Amino acid sequence: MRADTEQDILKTELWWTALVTAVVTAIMLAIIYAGLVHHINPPSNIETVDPKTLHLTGEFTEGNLGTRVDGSQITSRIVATQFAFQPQCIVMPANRTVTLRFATPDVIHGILVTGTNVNTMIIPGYVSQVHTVFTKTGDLLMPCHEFCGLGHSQMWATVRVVPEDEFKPGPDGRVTCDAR
Amino acid sequence: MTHARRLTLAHLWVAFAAFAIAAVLGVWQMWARSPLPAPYLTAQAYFTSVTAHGVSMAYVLTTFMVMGFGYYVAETTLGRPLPYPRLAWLGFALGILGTLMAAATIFAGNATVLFTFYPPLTASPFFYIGLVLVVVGSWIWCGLMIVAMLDFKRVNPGTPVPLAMFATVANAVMWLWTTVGVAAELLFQVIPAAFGWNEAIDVGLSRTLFSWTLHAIVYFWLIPAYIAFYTMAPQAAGGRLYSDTMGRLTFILFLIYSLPVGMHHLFMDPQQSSAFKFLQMSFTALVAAPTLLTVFTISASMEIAGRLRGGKGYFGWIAALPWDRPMVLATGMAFFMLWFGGGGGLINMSFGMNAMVHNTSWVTAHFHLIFGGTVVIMYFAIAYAIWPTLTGRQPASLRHQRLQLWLWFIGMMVMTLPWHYLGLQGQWRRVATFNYADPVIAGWGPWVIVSFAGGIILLASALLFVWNLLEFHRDRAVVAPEHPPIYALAVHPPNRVPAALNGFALWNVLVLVLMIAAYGYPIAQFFIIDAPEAIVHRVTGGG
Amino acid sequence: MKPAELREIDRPWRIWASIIIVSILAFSVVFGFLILPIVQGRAAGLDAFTAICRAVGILPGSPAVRQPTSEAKAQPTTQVAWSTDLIRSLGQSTPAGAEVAQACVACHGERGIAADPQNPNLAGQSGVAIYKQLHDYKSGSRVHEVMNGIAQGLDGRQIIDVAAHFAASPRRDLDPTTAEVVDEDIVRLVERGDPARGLPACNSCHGFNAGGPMETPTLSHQNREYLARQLHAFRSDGRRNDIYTRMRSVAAKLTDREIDKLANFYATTLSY
Amino acid sequence: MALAPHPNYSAQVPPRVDDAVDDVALERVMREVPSGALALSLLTVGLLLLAWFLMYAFVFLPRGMVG
Repeated sequence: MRADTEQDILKTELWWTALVTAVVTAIMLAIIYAGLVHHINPPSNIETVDPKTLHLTGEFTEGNLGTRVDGSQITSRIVATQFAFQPQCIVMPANRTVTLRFATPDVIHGILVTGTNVNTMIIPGYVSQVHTVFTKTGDLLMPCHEFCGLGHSQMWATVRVVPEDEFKPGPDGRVTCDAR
Repeated sequence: MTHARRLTLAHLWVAFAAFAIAAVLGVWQMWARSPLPAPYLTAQAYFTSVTAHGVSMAYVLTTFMVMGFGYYVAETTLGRPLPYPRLAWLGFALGILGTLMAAATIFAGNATVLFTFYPPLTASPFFYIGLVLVVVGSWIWCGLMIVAMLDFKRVNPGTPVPLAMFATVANAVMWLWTTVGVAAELLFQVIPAAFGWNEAIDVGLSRTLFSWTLHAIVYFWLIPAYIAFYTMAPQAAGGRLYSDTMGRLTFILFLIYSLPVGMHHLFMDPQQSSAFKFLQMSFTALVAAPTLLTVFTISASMEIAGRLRGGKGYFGWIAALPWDRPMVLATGMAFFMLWFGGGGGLINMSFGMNAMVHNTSWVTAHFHLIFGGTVVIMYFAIAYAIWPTLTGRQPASLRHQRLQLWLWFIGMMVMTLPWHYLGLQGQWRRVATFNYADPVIAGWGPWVIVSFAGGIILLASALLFVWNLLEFHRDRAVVAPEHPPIYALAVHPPNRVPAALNGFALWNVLVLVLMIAAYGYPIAQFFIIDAPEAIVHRVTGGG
Repeated sequence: MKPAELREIDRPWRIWASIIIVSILAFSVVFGFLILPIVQGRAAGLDAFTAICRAVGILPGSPAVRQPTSEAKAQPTTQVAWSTDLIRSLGQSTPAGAEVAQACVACHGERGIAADPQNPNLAGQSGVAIYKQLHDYKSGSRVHEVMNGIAQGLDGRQIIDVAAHFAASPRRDLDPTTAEVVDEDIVRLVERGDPARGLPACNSCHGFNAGGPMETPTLSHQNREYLARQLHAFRSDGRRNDIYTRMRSVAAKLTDREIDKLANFYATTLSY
Repeated sequence: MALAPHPNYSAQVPPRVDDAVDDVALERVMREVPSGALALSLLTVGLLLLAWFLMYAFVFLPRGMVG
């Protein structure tokens, strides 16, 4: 007796579902585009490192931390520990591809660099790696953004992005904030 | 009045008492984070408070609300007594025992690990055991809901299970799937470590197991709100539900897509691979589907009501809706907040785009809007709708109920919009104090104070809500109608539905397939790569 | 309704639901497991197989970049290596520990409570902390004219035993008569830290079971002269066996006044 | 105690309608429904998609590549 039937209602709903699918697909395609063309991935290299001996051997010993130029590669190694980063300030050149590598000897930490897409969790047992290009110069804030204990609120470091011509590694390939 | 009246009332009062306490703590936390000097502030006190706020809001309020409302729905829609009421009381008792155990541990300062845990930080084992007891109590509820539905089907062969009950059972089934992850994490990893039987923990594995639970649990909290959208709001507005079938499909989609998606909480984690993150992102994108379907179906249902009341044109029906009724008002506000919260969620789930906002105030804003906004405001509306049938009385005027809803809505918007902005600026989460001496952070100060003001409005609303509920129990309340209509009829009430829309066998099989595809290797890899463990750090300093 | 009829209306639901789910799975696998890693890997100079294995998590590393290499030479500040067995045995006091402890009596007192406030009390100290310091004295990471010799005379087992022994001994009684009026800013430093200087609350590491780094000592019931001297040593870089400069970086931000007041606070205030 | 199921629920067979909705009026409005709902949903979902793409193009992409 009514103007429309249950079938009519479902047909309308089906059209709406098609539209919803189109919306979701549009978003997915944009995400895939960002991955293919701009190489934007979540940081996902499953690279293990033992937190219990992190301070003893390998690349994350205390003397090996900070920014280092090795041929064309610019890598900064940073340890996140309760409740500070080591080193607390790193130097990075603007407009060059750089790699940040993080590890922790104790608990879960995480970092972001304000105003950029640099963001990763730092999980005991794994090396976290972010590959990026900094475009703006200046001191950027790099806080620990994951609860790591009672001192979490006071845990942060600085990323000092300098113009490319002011980025001068020492004879050992290192660049530190103090040297400038 | 309903048969299981005392059972429902007991659950809901526990839920809302926990809510009121947590609201007070939440405001204090915002005060602490603002540039204004807050009293009693120490690092220990702050993280104790954050833990208590999260546990009360996310575990106690929600679990007791879902259970109490589920018992109510089972009895009122099936027209049968609840099976095994004693078991229901046992579930309640376990929940209370667990809650008290966890609360005592938290307020003694022995559980400053926040409500999402952070192994290898571990709290006192009694914190986790308390939470496990709450979950076990809710498992009893799940069993009772499933039994109630099966009993109904046996007695009424061929009759569709009423939508509200179908949705409740969908939630129960989902919750059983959901809790497997966190139960495995707690029982095999965290509790042994907390007792000192283990000195190390595989953090990558524990985070992966928790992610299994972490997204679906949100839908467990959310489904009562959606039940109200589909079955209560159209009735309150004086209309009909546009499509009963779409309601069923929506709850089925929640069941399927809420589970194999938890890894979107681990996008920024180094211990999971980009391929599996992508796979779970695809399914996360589809979680938007049930919500967007709901937007249309509920709009159409409300449109029926608006046009019946004389509304004309494309948008005229909106103005014609009876906005003075709390359920209608709350539904409108809930969808408004869902737009912002859901939009934020779309950005969070967008794979690499998550890097822009991960662990910033943006995320805090997102889930406060979706849960604290959309869901909790519907909890209020549900309470206002069913309380007269529980006490037989109601206040003479709905003025205070409307005021309370408006305060909640305004407070939530004032609090969370600045958080979105601050999150994009890089303001990070879970912090007791900021260094306002830093020039960048100093610029955030005014916005933090604005959101603090929003928090104060929210607290006022929370207290008014409890006062409003007490009004139902006062002598000055007037007698409520014996059987007020609560549930909406569909435009075309179903007289037969396919088995797929009347039960969960098919969907359980599909969930299993998806879970194996999405979580099989990501969990197995920890045993293959021999992942290094981290030494346990015990946070039990209050004792 | 007859069962056959029921099955009839149910079948399309089952078929369509399965088709939709499988096609979404296929979509995710094609893009996430194949196309994205292959294209990203090619730009980074990785072959398709390596890129796919990395994307799925079978091989370590990112599918989108070449992994940086490191020829790190280890320069550890301490030689202590943690293990679960070590942590566990430090929690178990044995009679052998009491025997080894006889060598400590002259400076650290009969019961681990030092008569000379220049020396630390050991009674009730964290076993992990005592172990770490003895190990560092033995390896030379921490320098002290007397302690280096003593520690070199101990083997690994004895260090564990003596650490566990002192950890199980009752702590020194506090003498509240020596307590000064406690300044508010010192209490704030202890409980809340100082955001402006990036100083975490002292208690976030040194509070009882605060969940901080595992080797942190408890400070309450310690001697004020000893505490002040160590803080000064960390600040001046004279002592550098703290892993990842945790304590050096904190001490560097403290003033002389704060060091004295903090040492007195922990030596005399019964709260932690 | 006698149980009192809500009499107007769809599952009750046959469904009893006592929600004061007039069948004739319902039939009349169902000729227009869901035009308004479509308008509202299209508007809100369109705005949502627009907001997402604005964030994507003007905040996310300018912040640079990571991975």
